Amino acid sequence: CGVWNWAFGPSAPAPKPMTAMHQEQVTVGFATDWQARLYGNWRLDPYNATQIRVTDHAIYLSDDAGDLLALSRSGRLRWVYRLNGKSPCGPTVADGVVYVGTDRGTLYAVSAAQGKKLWDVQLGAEPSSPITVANQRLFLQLSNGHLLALDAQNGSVDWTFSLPQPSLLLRRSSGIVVSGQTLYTGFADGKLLALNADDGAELWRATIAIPHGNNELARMVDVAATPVLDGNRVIAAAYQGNVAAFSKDSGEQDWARPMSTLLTPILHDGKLFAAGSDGQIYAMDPASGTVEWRNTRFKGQSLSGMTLCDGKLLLSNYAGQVITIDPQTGHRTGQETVSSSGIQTAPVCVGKNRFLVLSGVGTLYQLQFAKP
Amino acid sequence: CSIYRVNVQQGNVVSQKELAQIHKGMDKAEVSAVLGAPLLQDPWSSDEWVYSYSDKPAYGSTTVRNVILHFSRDGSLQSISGDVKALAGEKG
Amino acid sequence: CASDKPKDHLLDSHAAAAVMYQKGKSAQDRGDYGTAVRDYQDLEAMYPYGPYAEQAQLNTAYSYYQQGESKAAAAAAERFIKLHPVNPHVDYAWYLKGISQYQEIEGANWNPVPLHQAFDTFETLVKRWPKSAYAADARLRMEKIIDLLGKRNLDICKFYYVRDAYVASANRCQEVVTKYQLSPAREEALYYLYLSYKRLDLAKQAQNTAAILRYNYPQGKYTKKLG
Amino acid sequence: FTPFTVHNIEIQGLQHITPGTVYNYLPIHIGESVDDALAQKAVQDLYSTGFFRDVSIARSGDDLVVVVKERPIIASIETKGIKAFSKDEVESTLKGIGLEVRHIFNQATLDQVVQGLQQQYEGMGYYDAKITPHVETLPRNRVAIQIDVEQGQQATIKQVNIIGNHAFSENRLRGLFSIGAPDAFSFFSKNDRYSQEKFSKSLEKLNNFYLDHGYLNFAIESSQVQITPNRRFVYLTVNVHEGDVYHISKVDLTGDLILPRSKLEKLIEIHPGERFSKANILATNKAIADELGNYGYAFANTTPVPTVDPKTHEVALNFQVDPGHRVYIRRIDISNNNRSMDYVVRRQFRQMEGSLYNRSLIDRSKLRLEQTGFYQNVTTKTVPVPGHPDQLDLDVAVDERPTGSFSVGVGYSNAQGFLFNGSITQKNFMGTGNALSFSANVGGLGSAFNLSYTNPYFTPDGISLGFNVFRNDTNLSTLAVAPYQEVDLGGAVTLGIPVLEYVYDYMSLGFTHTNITLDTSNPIPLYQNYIDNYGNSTNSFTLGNQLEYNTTNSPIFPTKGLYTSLDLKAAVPPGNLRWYKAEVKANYYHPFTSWLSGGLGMRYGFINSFSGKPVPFFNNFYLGGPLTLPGYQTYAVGPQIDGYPVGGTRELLLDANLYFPLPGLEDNKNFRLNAFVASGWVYGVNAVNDGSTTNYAYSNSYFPSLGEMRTTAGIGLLWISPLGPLRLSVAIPLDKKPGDLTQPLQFTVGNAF
Repeated sequence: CGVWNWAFGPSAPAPKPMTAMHQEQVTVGFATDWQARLYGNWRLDPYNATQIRVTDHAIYLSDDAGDLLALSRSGRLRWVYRLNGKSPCGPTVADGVVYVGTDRGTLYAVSAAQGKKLWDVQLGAEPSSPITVANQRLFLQLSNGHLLALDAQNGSVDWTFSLPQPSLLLRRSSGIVVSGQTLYTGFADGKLLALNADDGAELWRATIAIPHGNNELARMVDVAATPVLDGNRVIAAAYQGNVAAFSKDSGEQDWARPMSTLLTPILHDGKLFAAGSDGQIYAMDPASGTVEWRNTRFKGQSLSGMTLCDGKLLLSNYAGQVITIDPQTGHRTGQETVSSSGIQTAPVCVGKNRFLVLSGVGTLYQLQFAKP
Repeated sequence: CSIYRVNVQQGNVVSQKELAQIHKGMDKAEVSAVLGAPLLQDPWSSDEWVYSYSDKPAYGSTTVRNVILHFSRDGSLQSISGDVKALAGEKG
Repeated sequence: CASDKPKDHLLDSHAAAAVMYQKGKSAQDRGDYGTAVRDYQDLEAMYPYGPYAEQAQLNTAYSYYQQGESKAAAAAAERFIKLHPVNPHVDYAWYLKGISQYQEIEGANWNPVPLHQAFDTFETLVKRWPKSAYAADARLRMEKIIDLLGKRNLDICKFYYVRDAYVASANRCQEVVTKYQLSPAREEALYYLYLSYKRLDLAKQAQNTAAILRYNYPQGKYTKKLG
Repeated sequence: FTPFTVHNIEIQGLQHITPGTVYNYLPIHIGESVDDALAQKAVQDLYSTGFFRDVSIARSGDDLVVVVKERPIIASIETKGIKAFSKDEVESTLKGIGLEVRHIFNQATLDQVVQGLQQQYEGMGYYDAKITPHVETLPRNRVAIQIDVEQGQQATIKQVNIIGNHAFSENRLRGLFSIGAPDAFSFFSKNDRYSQEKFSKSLEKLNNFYLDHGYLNFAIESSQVQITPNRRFVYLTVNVHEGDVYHISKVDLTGDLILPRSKLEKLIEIHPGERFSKANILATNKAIADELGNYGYAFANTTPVPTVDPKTHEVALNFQVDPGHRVYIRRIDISNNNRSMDYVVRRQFRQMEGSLYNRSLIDRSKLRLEQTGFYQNVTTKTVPVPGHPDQLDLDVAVDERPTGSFSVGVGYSNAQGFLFNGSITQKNFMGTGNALSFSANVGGLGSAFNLSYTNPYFTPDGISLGFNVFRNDTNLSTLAVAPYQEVDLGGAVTLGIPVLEYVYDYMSLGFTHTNITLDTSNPIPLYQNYIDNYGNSTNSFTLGNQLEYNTTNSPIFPTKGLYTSLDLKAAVPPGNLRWYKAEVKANYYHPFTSWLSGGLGMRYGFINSFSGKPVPFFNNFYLGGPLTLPGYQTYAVGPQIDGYPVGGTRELLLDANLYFPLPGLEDNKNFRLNAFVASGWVYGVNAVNDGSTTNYAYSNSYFPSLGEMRTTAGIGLLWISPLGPLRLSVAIPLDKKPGDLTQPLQFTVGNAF
């Protein structure tokens, strides 16, 4: 059981908090709209973290014991649905239905309004990427290297695509992005693939990074970040590999920059923001890959999430702090410790300069930017 | 009860069925393919193969059975003698 | 030597090696074999070239032997043989290896492994260097090993005879009679071979063996027993 | 180059190797003609010696010029930062691969060492290990090697996730895994450390588990090893497809059976109607092969041919027996017996030379060798005899254990105060297998001298003869255990006769002269009564017969097998004591895992006198002390009169044990810990209080009553130290009654007398 693991299992090294800021640099302050102690078992394991999903009138997320929760936009619990296992990649909401895959290899479709189960289906392996909903289909990656396309109505399998797996994998798989009829996703062997979203036929295949190094670990080049579409370009990033841009149609490589990254890069007014797995933050020109600025203050930090909110870059780390960065200059503009139990998953922007953050012990905060 | 003496078995087991399969004129290789080589080594008379068998059970007396094969100078089997009689056709 | 080194540099390393060698040799002569071995090893690590290194390797083997460290002595001798197969002293190395293995022999009825090892090493020495200074002593020790092996197999033959395992006793005594003729155990082995054949009801073989016993040992104790 | 005859051979670049050595390995000699092929072979040969880094052959006129570059000599090897392996473990592995000081240095071996270390670290879950070798060249063509290692953290397993299992619960299946999430024993069993080898072994176990429960088409579709970015945690997922349960429809036996069909059919362990089970099929194969192995068919094997009917989910099995040819053992060669003489090992063998190969006899012989306690390890190997396909030689290598202990020392045992003891015990005296021991113990409780000699093979068939002479002076009053001094002087002769393979009958004849002097300051009616009946000194002439069945695998640390013994003794005329005593003992040992085994023990005894006079108190049964009921003082359990334990005429002792090695000293064979629960009853004598003095009355009921039960539980350590066995026990009496003399911590050095 969980407690035993944490009590006896050697705990992860304590995450290092960010150093304090000088008063004059602080230009962004934070205020708490509300915070809600959530129902359920929230001793979250950092590598089994859920995702926060927000719609106009509800918030959805899943805990460590297999409960799927729906909250009102002001944090009040509306319904709980008991799944048959943990959901390491969290739920996805589309057209009034919440889709969630569990580590027992089951995919559930639950009505978003009342939390009633519509249908469920066996996947045969543990889902390892969040579910993407597009063209009336559900797309997700499984830990055995299969990519599934399921019919969104009943979960029947339309097509599957698979690549051979290296012997050692990273705990996360790449998300899937669909544009028109083409689907883009990364695999555990450092490859980026474009598939026809209707029948799964392979359009093109590009190599983001080649395994190098003399032991199994050094040779890991898993693609853990979801590809980013930018005009006629698709940008993908591999762990211990490169960030690279490829032409959407042919898969030819435009540019590549050596960097190891886990978090999905963010595209914002002509700049590409990427967080290296060693904690450095880069701003690059998406067309050429040249680095415009680099913030090395976060070296050695373990970041849990990076999002764009109200024109600011918003980061969160396992020490439980949220930090804002000015996208133009790369300087820190604000910092706040939300909870000493750490922040397990990326903050989610909910508009009107507000965002949601989930702490390690299961408290959901809605914060908003304010004067310092 | 008399004391327990260790069962001692010695030498080659030659069954009547196997003995029935060898006949005069066979060379040494053919004989040893059927009966195996004799355990009792006698370098002084290599033309005489002795298949000696004895068994002393934990309780009771010892039984001894010998089969002696003579080979001619050119190595072909000349005579078969000893306690075990080859019974043609009988299932061993 | 390789010409790419300045001449004088080589000379003083030669002298330094000689000093270290002398240090080891005097320790060895004092009988302090432990320090001697350490000195020789330092010498080899510092100056692995030249006649001093070779002599040091031989002396290391000898010192180990004197200390009673038979396995280390045999290994050191073996290393010399591999490095310098045609060195003029290599017969001494073979001899050292042989006597180290010989040192491990406990007796006829104990571990037979050193018996065979020592015998094989001495046999190589005697075959390849028949006129070596050490060949004579090697032959003497080989004869002693034959006696021990003869006695060992005779004892095993009698072990099985007493337990009515006559095929086993016959074979073991046969081994003594054929393979170890020179060992004194041959006479008694012939007698027990005769007894085993009798117990196996093999009269012809028994007579044959008795005849050989009478012929070879007319006044022997066991010939009388034949009656 | 064009072939030419060689007039002279010149060698350049030699430093350490003498020219003679090069000539010796060079396949070209003066006067021979040389062509390209021969030159190429010469280069190859010189390379294979391993002495040279570079070899080239050229022609100058009619001379052959061989240019060599010698490989450097290793001057020093240093390793830094290796914590997972001990210093000499590392050194021996390096030596094994050929990286040794004063030896020739070869870059390929160094790379091999780095590669090997890397794999070993990865195998232990140190995924993050970084190994960087440095080679520093020194003058005179020598090198110093430095290997720096940063081990990093060991990846531990966070979660084992099995998907697709319906028939069995995930917990049950996870139980099969030798690795998994941390649990209470992780410190000890290190099961939370990921290693690729252990993971594949666990998957194999999972596969066999399903095949043993009828799931013929079970398949592990895929398994994944996922590691977290900070390389600290490993997640294991296994995706399985169970398939349907298959049952056995028919089983038959075909092929050349050699033995009567009914005999072999009894060995079949899987029957129609049962579920398909791979384990039972393999067990059947082994049983049949073993049985045939007892009749000379060493290479017999059985192939089970299944015919599967997917519609009815049934399998018909046909065991095809192929006996192979009859095989004999030509010779048994015993080696590594540096202490025991050859016949001491050979006489334990039930398999004879020049005899049919018999597997069960060889196994039994191995067990008998282990039972002597002389050998730590016995390995048997069959080697084919060249030229005789039907003959094998049996090579037996023994690894001897020091059986003697010459110990002179001072011991302290809280039961007996300071102990000065000296003993020469040699269980394998001069390698003859005979046991000779002389021991002298002087301590607070008195002194004991004992000389004993046993020859286990007085006759070739194993009749053993032994005798011992002893003198014990016990002074219990100093220990406030009982107010008397006792002097025993005597001896015994024992004859051991083998009745069956594991059954021995020991007949013994003993004589003991006992002299009791009471501590007059503290008269106890029980002892006074004895003196009135028998007087101060008595002679007892005892006849004994003990029937012993023993299949345990070691006299010192048994982990497997059963020991039972029935011991009848009687003191008869002409001695002036008259009693008869019966004792039954049974100890059963069962190994659970390679390091954990359990034991159950029972001991019941009673003694009656048949001369109308009461049983002499010093022949009573006493319990208590580290050997019987740890936690109670020695001899303290049982009826008490005026606070003095007087023993009883009936005794029952039950104990349950768990044996496991000392953490950290897993492979040291001289240490063992045992957790135990033991309860004992000593009864048959009850104190009767008739007004002024308490007297005693003998009850002849054979069954214990609950009131007399004493139970204790605790942990004991047994260490076979050079001073002899050392016992340390910490135990808590669970049902202490007022007046019980308890002692939680007890230890004794040397054999407690």
